[in-house]
This record gives sequence, C-alpha cells and structure tokens, in this order.
Amino acid sequence: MDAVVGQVCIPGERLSSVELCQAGPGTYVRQGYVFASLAGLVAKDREKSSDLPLVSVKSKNKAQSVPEIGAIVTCKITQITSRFAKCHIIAVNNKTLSMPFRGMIRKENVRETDRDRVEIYKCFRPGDIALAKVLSLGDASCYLLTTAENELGVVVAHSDEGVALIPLSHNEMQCPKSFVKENRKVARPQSEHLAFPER
Amino acid sequence: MPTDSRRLPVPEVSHSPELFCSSDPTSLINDDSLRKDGRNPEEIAGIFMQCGTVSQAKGSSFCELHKTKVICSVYGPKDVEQKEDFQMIGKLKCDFKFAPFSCHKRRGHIADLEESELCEVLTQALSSSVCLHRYPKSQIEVYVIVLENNGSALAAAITAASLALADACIEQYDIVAAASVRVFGKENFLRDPTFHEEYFPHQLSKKNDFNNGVVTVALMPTLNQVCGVLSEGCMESSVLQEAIQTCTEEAQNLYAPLRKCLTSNLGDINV
Amino acid sequence: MAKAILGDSEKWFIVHGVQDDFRTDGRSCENYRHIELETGILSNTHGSARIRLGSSELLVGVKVELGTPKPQRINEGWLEFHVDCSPNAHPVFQGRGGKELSDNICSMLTRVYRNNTVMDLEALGVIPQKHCWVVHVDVLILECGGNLIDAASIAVKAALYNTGIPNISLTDGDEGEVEINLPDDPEDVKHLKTINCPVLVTLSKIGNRHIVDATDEEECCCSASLVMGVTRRGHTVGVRKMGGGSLDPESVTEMIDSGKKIGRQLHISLDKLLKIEAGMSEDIKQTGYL
Amino acid sequence: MSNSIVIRLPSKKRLNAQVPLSSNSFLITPGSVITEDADYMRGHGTYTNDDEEDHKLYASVAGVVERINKLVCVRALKTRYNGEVGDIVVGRIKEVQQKRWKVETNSRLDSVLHLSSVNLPGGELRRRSAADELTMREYLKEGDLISAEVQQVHTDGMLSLHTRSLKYGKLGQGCCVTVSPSLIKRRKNHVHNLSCGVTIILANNGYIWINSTAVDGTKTTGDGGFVVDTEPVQMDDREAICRVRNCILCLSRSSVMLYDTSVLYAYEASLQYQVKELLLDEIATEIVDQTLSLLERESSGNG
Amino acid sequence: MAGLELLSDQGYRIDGRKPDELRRIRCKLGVFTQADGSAYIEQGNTKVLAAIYGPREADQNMRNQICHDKCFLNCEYTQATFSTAERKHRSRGDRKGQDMSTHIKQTFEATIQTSLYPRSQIDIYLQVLQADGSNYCACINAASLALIDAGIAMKDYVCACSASLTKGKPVIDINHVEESSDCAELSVAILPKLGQIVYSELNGRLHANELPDVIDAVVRGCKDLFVVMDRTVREHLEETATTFTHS
Repeated sequence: MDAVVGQVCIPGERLSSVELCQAGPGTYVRQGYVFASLAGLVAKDREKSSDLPLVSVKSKNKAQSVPEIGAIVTCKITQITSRFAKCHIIAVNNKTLSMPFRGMIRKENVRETDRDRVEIYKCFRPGDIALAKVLSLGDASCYLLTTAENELGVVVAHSDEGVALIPLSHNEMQCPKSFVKENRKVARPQSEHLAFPER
Repeated sequence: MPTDSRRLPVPEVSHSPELFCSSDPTSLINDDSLRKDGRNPEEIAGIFMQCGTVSQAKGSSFCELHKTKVICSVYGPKDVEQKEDFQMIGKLKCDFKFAPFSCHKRRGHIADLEESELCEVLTQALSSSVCLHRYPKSQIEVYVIVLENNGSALAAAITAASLALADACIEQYDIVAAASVRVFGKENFLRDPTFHEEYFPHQLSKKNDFNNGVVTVALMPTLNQVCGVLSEGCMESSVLQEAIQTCTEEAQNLYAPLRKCLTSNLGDINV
Repeated sequence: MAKAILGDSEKWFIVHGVQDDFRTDGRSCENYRHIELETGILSNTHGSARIRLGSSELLVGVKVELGTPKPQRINEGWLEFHVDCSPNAHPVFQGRGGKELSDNICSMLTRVYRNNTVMDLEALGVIPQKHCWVVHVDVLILECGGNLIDAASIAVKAALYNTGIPNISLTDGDEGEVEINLPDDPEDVKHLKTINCPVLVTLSKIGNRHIVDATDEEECCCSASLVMGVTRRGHTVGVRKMGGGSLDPESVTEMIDSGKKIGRQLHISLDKLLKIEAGMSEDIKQTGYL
Repeated sequence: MSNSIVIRLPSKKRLNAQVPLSSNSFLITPGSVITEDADYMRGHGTYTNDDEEDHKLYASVAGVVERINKLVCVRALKTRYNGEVGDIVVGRIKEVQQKRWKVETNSRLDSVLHLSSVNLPGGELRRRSAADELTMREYLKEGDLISAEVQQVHTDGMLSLHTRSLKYGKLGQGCCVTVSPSLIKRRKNHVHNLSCGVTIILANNGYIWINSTAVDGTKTTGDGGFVVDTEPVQMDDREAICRVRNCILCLSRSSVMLYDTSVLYAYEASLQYQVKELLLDEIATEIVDQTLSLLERESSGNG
Repeated sequence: MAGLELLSDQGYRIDGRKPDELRRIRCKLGVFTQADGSAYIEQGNTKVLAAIYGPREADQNMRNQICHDKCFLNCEYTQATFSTAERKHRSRGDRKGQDMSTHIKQTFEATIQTSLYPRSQIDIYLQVLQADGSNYCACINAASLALIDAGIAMKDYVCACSASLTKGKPVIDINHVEESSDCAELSVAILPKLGQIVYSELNGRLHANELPDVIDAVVRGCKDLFVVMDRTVREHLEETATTFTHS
C-alpha cells in the first residue's frame, strides 16, 4: 500500500502509513496513515536526521503557502513609526503571493545587536524591499517579522533621485548619482534567497 | 445626460408563461417507466468536468450535469479583512449565485434567501473538507455561478467547488462529491433530477403515498463522511434514510470521474 | 454565530460528559430542557406566543394581511417568515449583526413549511386571483441560550395555533366588484389548522454521540448538527446539516431516527399544553413579562 | 414518563423566601437623600451636589445603605465586579497581546495579566525571554480560563492580575458558573474542597469554578499547569460536579449568598433528587428553602 | 381622522381616560438573566423591553468613541415587525430608529454619572414589542429601570411622559390615535426627585401661552409615573435583599 514515487494522487488518497514514512508538504496524517491533501505527484525525500523517508505531494507550481513561522518572506515597507515598521508581505519562500499579507517589524526585532538603540527611520523607509523572517503569527492584523540576522534586511531601496541604492556596509547605502549616503538595515543576501521569485 | 438608473424598460411584475401551464406531476414517469428526458429512474445524468476554466483565478472549474452548468473560481489564501478577530484557522468565504438568466424566472442580482441558504450549505460542506488549520489568519474565497439551472444545481455546485479548490492547490482532506435524488412515492427515486423533476410544494403526490421531495447529499468519498445534507418535501424517515443512502452511493460513483479530471493535467510536473 | 467561548479543557469536560450520557446540567443525551410557553400575549397581533427554553427566549407574532395570490396558485394564500435578533439578546446583534443566525432560522422555517402537507393553504384564499391571506410570522429572539431553531419552531406552531383570521364577509358591490367587510366583533375569527405543522429538531454531534436541545456551551463543542422538521405523525419535512463538520453515514441514520422520536414527543407535549391553555379563562393566564 | 418533554405555562416566579426585613429604612433608590448631615463621608453609590448650599448626600444606585463609622456607601444588589487587591478571580482570556494577556473578569474594563506575572514552566525564577513572548499563545490562548489574584487596581479601575502561586493558573476540566459578584460572600478563603470530592473556587468576581478535587493534584507537575488534561473525569466525580453546579444555580437564582456552608447545605438538600431534576423551578425553590432553614438554624444556634 | 373627537363633551378621551389620567402602568425589573440589567414596562398597550450591557470594555469598532475620563453610551432602539397595527419591516438603523436612539442617549448622558466609568461603554438596548403611542416615554422609563437593575450610578430616576392639547385642555400620556391626529405632542423627561427637566421635544404647534399649562400637566404625569416606578424598584429590592442580606 506504500505509494510509488511519481504516482498521481488527489486529495484524500492514502499514500502510506506513519510507520513507513513521515508526512511532508501536501499530506496529512489521520488514524496512523498518511493521506494526500493536494492533487499532484507523490515524491519521497530521504531526510538525513531520520531513517524514514519524507512523503510529499508535488502539485502544479501555483501552490501557495501562507507565511509560516520561520519562513523567509520578501516584504515591502509601507509605513514607519518610531516603534515599528509596517509592511506588505509580497512573497513567501520565493513564491510570489497574489494578494499581500500584512506584516510588522518591531523595533526590537530589527537588529541582532544594540537592540535598544535601534531607530526605525535609520533602518527602513517606506517603499524599501526587505527580506525578513516570520517570528509569529502576531495579532489579528499583522504577522510579526524579524530582520535580526545578517542575511535579512533591506535588499532594494531607492534614493530621492529614483535610483537604486548601492549597499556600502551593514547599515549604509549610497546613491550612485548624488552620492548621498543613507542609513538602512542592509541585508547580506545569500545566493539561495536571491533567486528570482518564480511566477 | 442624466438618466434615472432605476428605471428599467420592463414591467414591474412579469411571469414566465410556463407557470401557467398545468403541469401534471404524476407524469414524472411515463407508462414505460421512463422519465421525460428518456432516462430510467435510476439512471444518472451525464456529467462533464473541467479544471482551469477561469484563467485569472487561482483555481477554477466548470461542471455540467445534464443541462445544468456551473462555473466556480477560487481565490486565495489571502489576508483576512482588517476588522476580523485573530483566528488560528482559515476562513472559507463562499458566494453562490444563480446567473440572472439561469432559471425560468429571471434572478435578481442581489442574493435572495434561497441563494444565501444554498451558499451556507455549500460553505458548510466545503469547510469540513478544506484543511483550514493550514491557513491561519487567511481567507479562501469560492465563487460559484450557476449559468444554467436545469435542476440539481446545488449538487453540481458543491462538486465543482471542491474541484476548483483542488485546482487552486488548497489542501483538502478529501474531495467532496454531491448528488441529489428526487423522491416520488416510496419506491421511485429519480437520480439527478432535472428542473421539471425538482420538488415544488404544490405538486400533488401520488395517491396514498405522501412521500414526495428531493434530497441532496455531499460526501467525502474516501473518508466516507457526509458533509452536507439538504432535503425538502415530506417523507417518511425510512424513505429519507434510503434516499440519503442512494445519494451517498451516487456521490461515491462520482469519485472516478473526479479523479480522472484532476489527474489529467498533472503530467508536466517534475518530481 | 459562535457566542460562547470556551477553553479546550472545558470543551473536553463537555465532550466526555456527552460520551458518558451525563451532560453538564445532569441531562442525558436525549433529554430536553423544560419549556415554558404561553400564547396570545400581544394584543395587536392575530396570534402570538412566547417561549422560554432554558435561557433562550423568543417571541413570535403572527399578523395576517390581505395580498394578491401568486399567479400560479390563484386560490391560495401563503406564509411568510421573518426572524429578527434583538440586540437585547446580545450586543453583537446590534445593527446588522445576527443576520446570519436569523437567515438560518428563517430559511429552515421556510423550508419545512414549504410543503403542501403541513398546512391547508387553500383555506387562506379569499377571492381567486384577487385576494388571499398572507400570514406573516415574525420571530423575535430576545435571549440566546442555545437551541434557538427548535425553540423558534415550537413557538411558531403555538403562535399559529393561537392565530385567528378575521371572518370576512363578501358582498357584491357596485359594478360587479366584490366588497370585503371585516366582522365587527374582533373575536369572530377562524383558526388555522395546525395539526400537521412541523417542529424542528436539532441533533448536535458531540464526540461520537449526538444530543438534543444543546445549550450554547454545548453548541460551541459541536462541529456538525442535523436539523430536521418533524410532523406530528413522524414524517420528516426538510432536513439540513448545519456546521462545518462532517458526519458518518451511519450516524446520519441514527440521528434521523432519534429526531423522529423527539419530534413526536415534542408534538404530544405541545398539543397537550395548547389544549389546556385554550380551555383556560383569560384572567388566570399569565401576561408576558410581568 | 421520565423521558417525555415537559412543556408548560410559565409559573409565577416566586423570587425568594420572604424573610421579613428588620426595617426597610436601609433600602434606598437613586436620587433619594441619604442624610443631610454634612459630616458623613461619601462612599460608593453616593454623590453630593456641587452646590455650596446643598450638603445633602444622595444615593446614585438602588440598594442597601451601609455605614462604616463616618463613611456611607450604597451597595447595589447587582453590579459588575469592583476589584480589590488580594481578591481571587476567575477569568477568561480574551486576547493575547504583546507581553500580556487581556482577561475578561466581569469587571468594567478587561483585566490584564502580564507575562511577568505568571509562572512559566521551568521554575519560578526563570527570566522571561523574547521567545516566551512569541509563544504566549501556547501557554494561554483565547477562551482559556484562569484563576488569579488581583495584584493592583489602576486609577481607571482596570485590574492587574498575577498567578504567581501554585494555587492559581490555568484551569483544567470542569465547569464555570457565572453569578452576580455581590452574591459571593467575602471570606478569608474562597477555594473550598467540599466533602463530595469537588473543589469550588468562589471567585470574588462572580465566576465560580467547579472541578473534581482529585484532578487538582496533578497540577503541581513541572509543566506549569499549561497542558490540557484530556483524560475523562470519573463518572461519580462528574455527577458531583454537575450537582454542585445546579445547586449553585438554584441558590443564585434566588439570590442566596454563596459560601461554602450554603453550597454544602444545598448540596445535601439536593441529594434526594436526580441532578437533572434540579433544573425544575419547584424543586429549586424547595432546595433553597431547605438551605435557608438550615442556615437559619445554624445562625440561631450560634447566637 | 377629522371626524374623531379626541375629547368628548363629558371630558373623556377616546379610551375613556380623563385628560390628566395615565394609562395603566405595569413594570418589572430583571426580566433577563444574561444582560447586566433589564426591565419591562407596559404603558397601556405600549410595551417595551430594555436591556443594559456594561459598563464594559469598549468594543473594538467603537474605539473612536472612547473617552479617557468617562464612559460613552451606546443606544439602539428597535421596533418589532409586529409592534404596530400595520405590519412593517423596519431595517435596523432607519432614520426614525436612529433619531430615537440619539434622543434616548442624550437624555441619559445627562443622568448617568459617566465620569465614574472611564474608558468604558454602556449599551442601552430598547426593544418595542407593541407600539401604541408615547414610545419615547416608555423607552425612557424602561431604560431607567433597567439601569437601576444594572446598578449603574445615576443622579436620579428619569421619568418621561407625553402630553398634548385638545380643546384647550392638556391631555397626558397620549396613545397612538391621539398621536396620529394633528395635535401637538410634547415629550418631557424629568429627574423627579431633583425636579429637573432633562429632555423635552415638541412636535407640532402650541401657543406660547398654553405651553406652561401643558408642561405643568406633563410634569405631574411624570411624577405620577415616578411613584409607580419607585414602588416597583422598592419591591424588587425587598424581594432580592431579604435573602441577600441574610447570612
């Protein structure tokens, strides 16, 4: 009864039992068995930490996830106050969203060090594109995000001239036209996060 | 030029002439025990299903059950509206609409009580199949429009909506298939009733047999769970139970075509 | 409409209680709470009833008016239902709040009364194609303590029983027109035949069992319920599954059986009370909220 | 017949056993003059006019006049809960906010429970980390019931609660009954282990928590009491809990003061009936009457 | 309505009352259990239920009304569909209902000691079950009783009564028939013990010289009403207080 890799399945189809595998994305567990929750093809990945393979269902590319705790999201800053920056989450784990989710980066979650001396306006400006990580589901209105990692922070920003700024250091960016330096919480992007969002 | 938008060039009240034709309900089945459209009572109607009909939606489907045509599109998951409370599970928002031209009678643009009731039934049937806990703080929108109503519209709508959800890659515990049966006398169960075979309250039942009504059941076929029941008309409870059983079987039979429809366009995925 | 909010452990307590057939207020799964009912309490209606079921309280007023028959049913009148949630019951019903709840109750009532076996609609006809009685049944929810649907249907049946339609007389007027005259005596009324009017029974699935007459706390633990209209003779007139959960096919069968049983019991008790009340003289009767 | 459904006409509500009041003089209604003597201090439920000439003290609520030395108060028979420091309350989590929970306690404003005022798993003296802030919903989430003590009353009347004692914290399986806060008699102890194996918390805010005494013992385990126990309650415990619940409802409907003795007397009086019979009005009144006469006998015996 | 004589030559009104006679008043406190306070009043055939919720934490969507030094009142007036002789479905928050809510709200803002309840909200909900004239007055009286039942601090009772003038004689507590004739209608709410008028509204036309007479009559009517209301409250207090103090 163990499903074969590459086999097609639709929601509700029984794939395997929990003794034989772990439930991955696109599956759910009920009464000791793993069922598919998406229509797609069955895939199995061997996890390093566990001897059981991870069963998942790969569906057509448009499967969209909602922001989960720990996910890396791309967001656009919309509003800043002295305590927090509000943003729209426009992509989750490199998958663009058709509709943005609301997010918020609190002052204490901007940097790893010197948390108390962070000033929001020196880190973000409305319109900036930043990478952030989901901390928690937050409250009714916003997801709670953090940029307190080297890899996270502003990746795209524009100067008053309308030119994209060039990162200088972890907290400065410069306009290539007017050579004005601006303060930002600059990300040191990792290649894996730089991939262009898939459509 | 200012015009009065409320003025429509039609009389305020008008009725379809068919209302005035005397319909003889006892003739649902003719002497050869065949129905008006030539089917046996137990014969199901042909069904056509297709995914991805609406290109702009996240997922969509089109379903045709005899002449009944239903189109469904799914959007989301997206952020809930600002005013709502924190919810650890997602919210399913459905909209069920008969197109103005879909029925014998012209339908208004604003949902009437029947539409809002069918919408509730649809929402409740789908919420038991969608893994809502996977979509915290989000909402999933399902829009169903009946383009032509030739009976069994609710059943077609539920099946189409579940198909569209699967097409939109929304996680579901199981597909939902729905079917309806017209009960006409104790032993006559007409499967997939057409518009003429739907239940109308003023139709007389057969002599000495008051069992007269229509039952729609939504089922999750692999889990064997009933996620929607709607009936109308008067029946003995044993007849009702039997009718539900018949619907369940019929919905079970829909599983194969549903699966075929969903798996037909999966070939291009790389595992 | 989820009103009561409960923590997980409270829910477990209720669920296990249902499992043991011993609910939080001591009832077993198929026990109904006591119902207090009185009719004829609103003097400006043609019929009225007030019901109190646990802490749920509803008021039903019936008014009959003359209307034009529907073109396809020229000899018949019809019933029109309307449900309103008073903000007195809960602040959430303020403004347009509570619409979902009232629509649900209203459509369920309409569903079970949309049936030629429950009421003789021809008795509501006055002059074919011209005039007929339209019976407006208005339900007002004044306090919510669970199981509003059942309570509403019981009160509706009682109010219809209480309803008196004026005995109008027809006289030939000028130019062949028929004139309608209202009787001088307000007591000169004919009563509706309510013998076949259904009641609604809600069976709520909690854990593996189903219960009747759930309180609002119990409703909060219930994911799926079956609402069914049951007539005095035990026939079902309209069934609907409510709630976002699903049910086993077998339990649907069981629920229909117990719904039928409970529905008949309700009818027996209700008819008995209505007879007693009708026989009572006005002055010993209670008056509304005093 | 026991299974048939009872439908009947409304019974004339006899509110209470009519115990004659010694004198009606201490009942007052709003706008009435309590005293014209300017020496009295105005307490709750009273007001004076700003007018220089007018030294009269008026009542602003309907209730009982109480005089403590020079302080005059009018105690309304039914109000929202007015918290005092040290009160024990039962409340329901309404919202999880940053670093604090909002708790519904039947007060005028929602109370707050700070993250720093609860015992988290892993010892009392643990520092609250940022991670705790993010996982607050795992400890207490919307709808959960807690017992707590009032730590502080703010000037606008908002209460701060704390649960930094093993007595308090998240409540497990059982049921909660809501009564008017004025029916809870102020006592030294509000948590009672009744002889029938039931523990009741007669919280000052009128929320009464009833659960089985046996279950209570497991709360001292290291998880801080935040884990939901899903084991079914034993049948006889359940029956006792439900009986106590119905008894309390009987008493509160007739506005009998609630404290351990009154609840216990009512419980004893109820034993001749099935639990579900207590829902009937006439049986409820009988139990109330019996309870009152027992209490009467006790007080006259002591006096 | 022209042929209708509101006051007969013998000095009796259509329903047989004398000009300065109130309709039968019956009232009760604490009719509901879930609300913080509730009351029911019958003035003749006008029947009103009132429910009070609060003082409580202000609703999320009423944030803009929160005051930091007092509470705000939220009032909603609804009429049951079957309340009038002719069945009429009123959508919530129609013009008439909104006006009525505003008037009731203003009346009580002058009476409730709002500064005792900072940042809170008090809901006053009024449900008319049967409307037969003087709806505003019945609502005020019902709400006043319900507020007392909820233990909310007020300066005094609020009692309201209506009056009109026919054949030069003031008539009080007017019913629906009198209301729908084209006489003037004066509604007044007073604080009976303090003797203050907190609200008055005149619909129609009265000669300035006649106004004092009408006001005198209506204030007397309010005071008569107060006697009945105060008696009800005291009875209610005695009933509850007996076992309440017993311990």
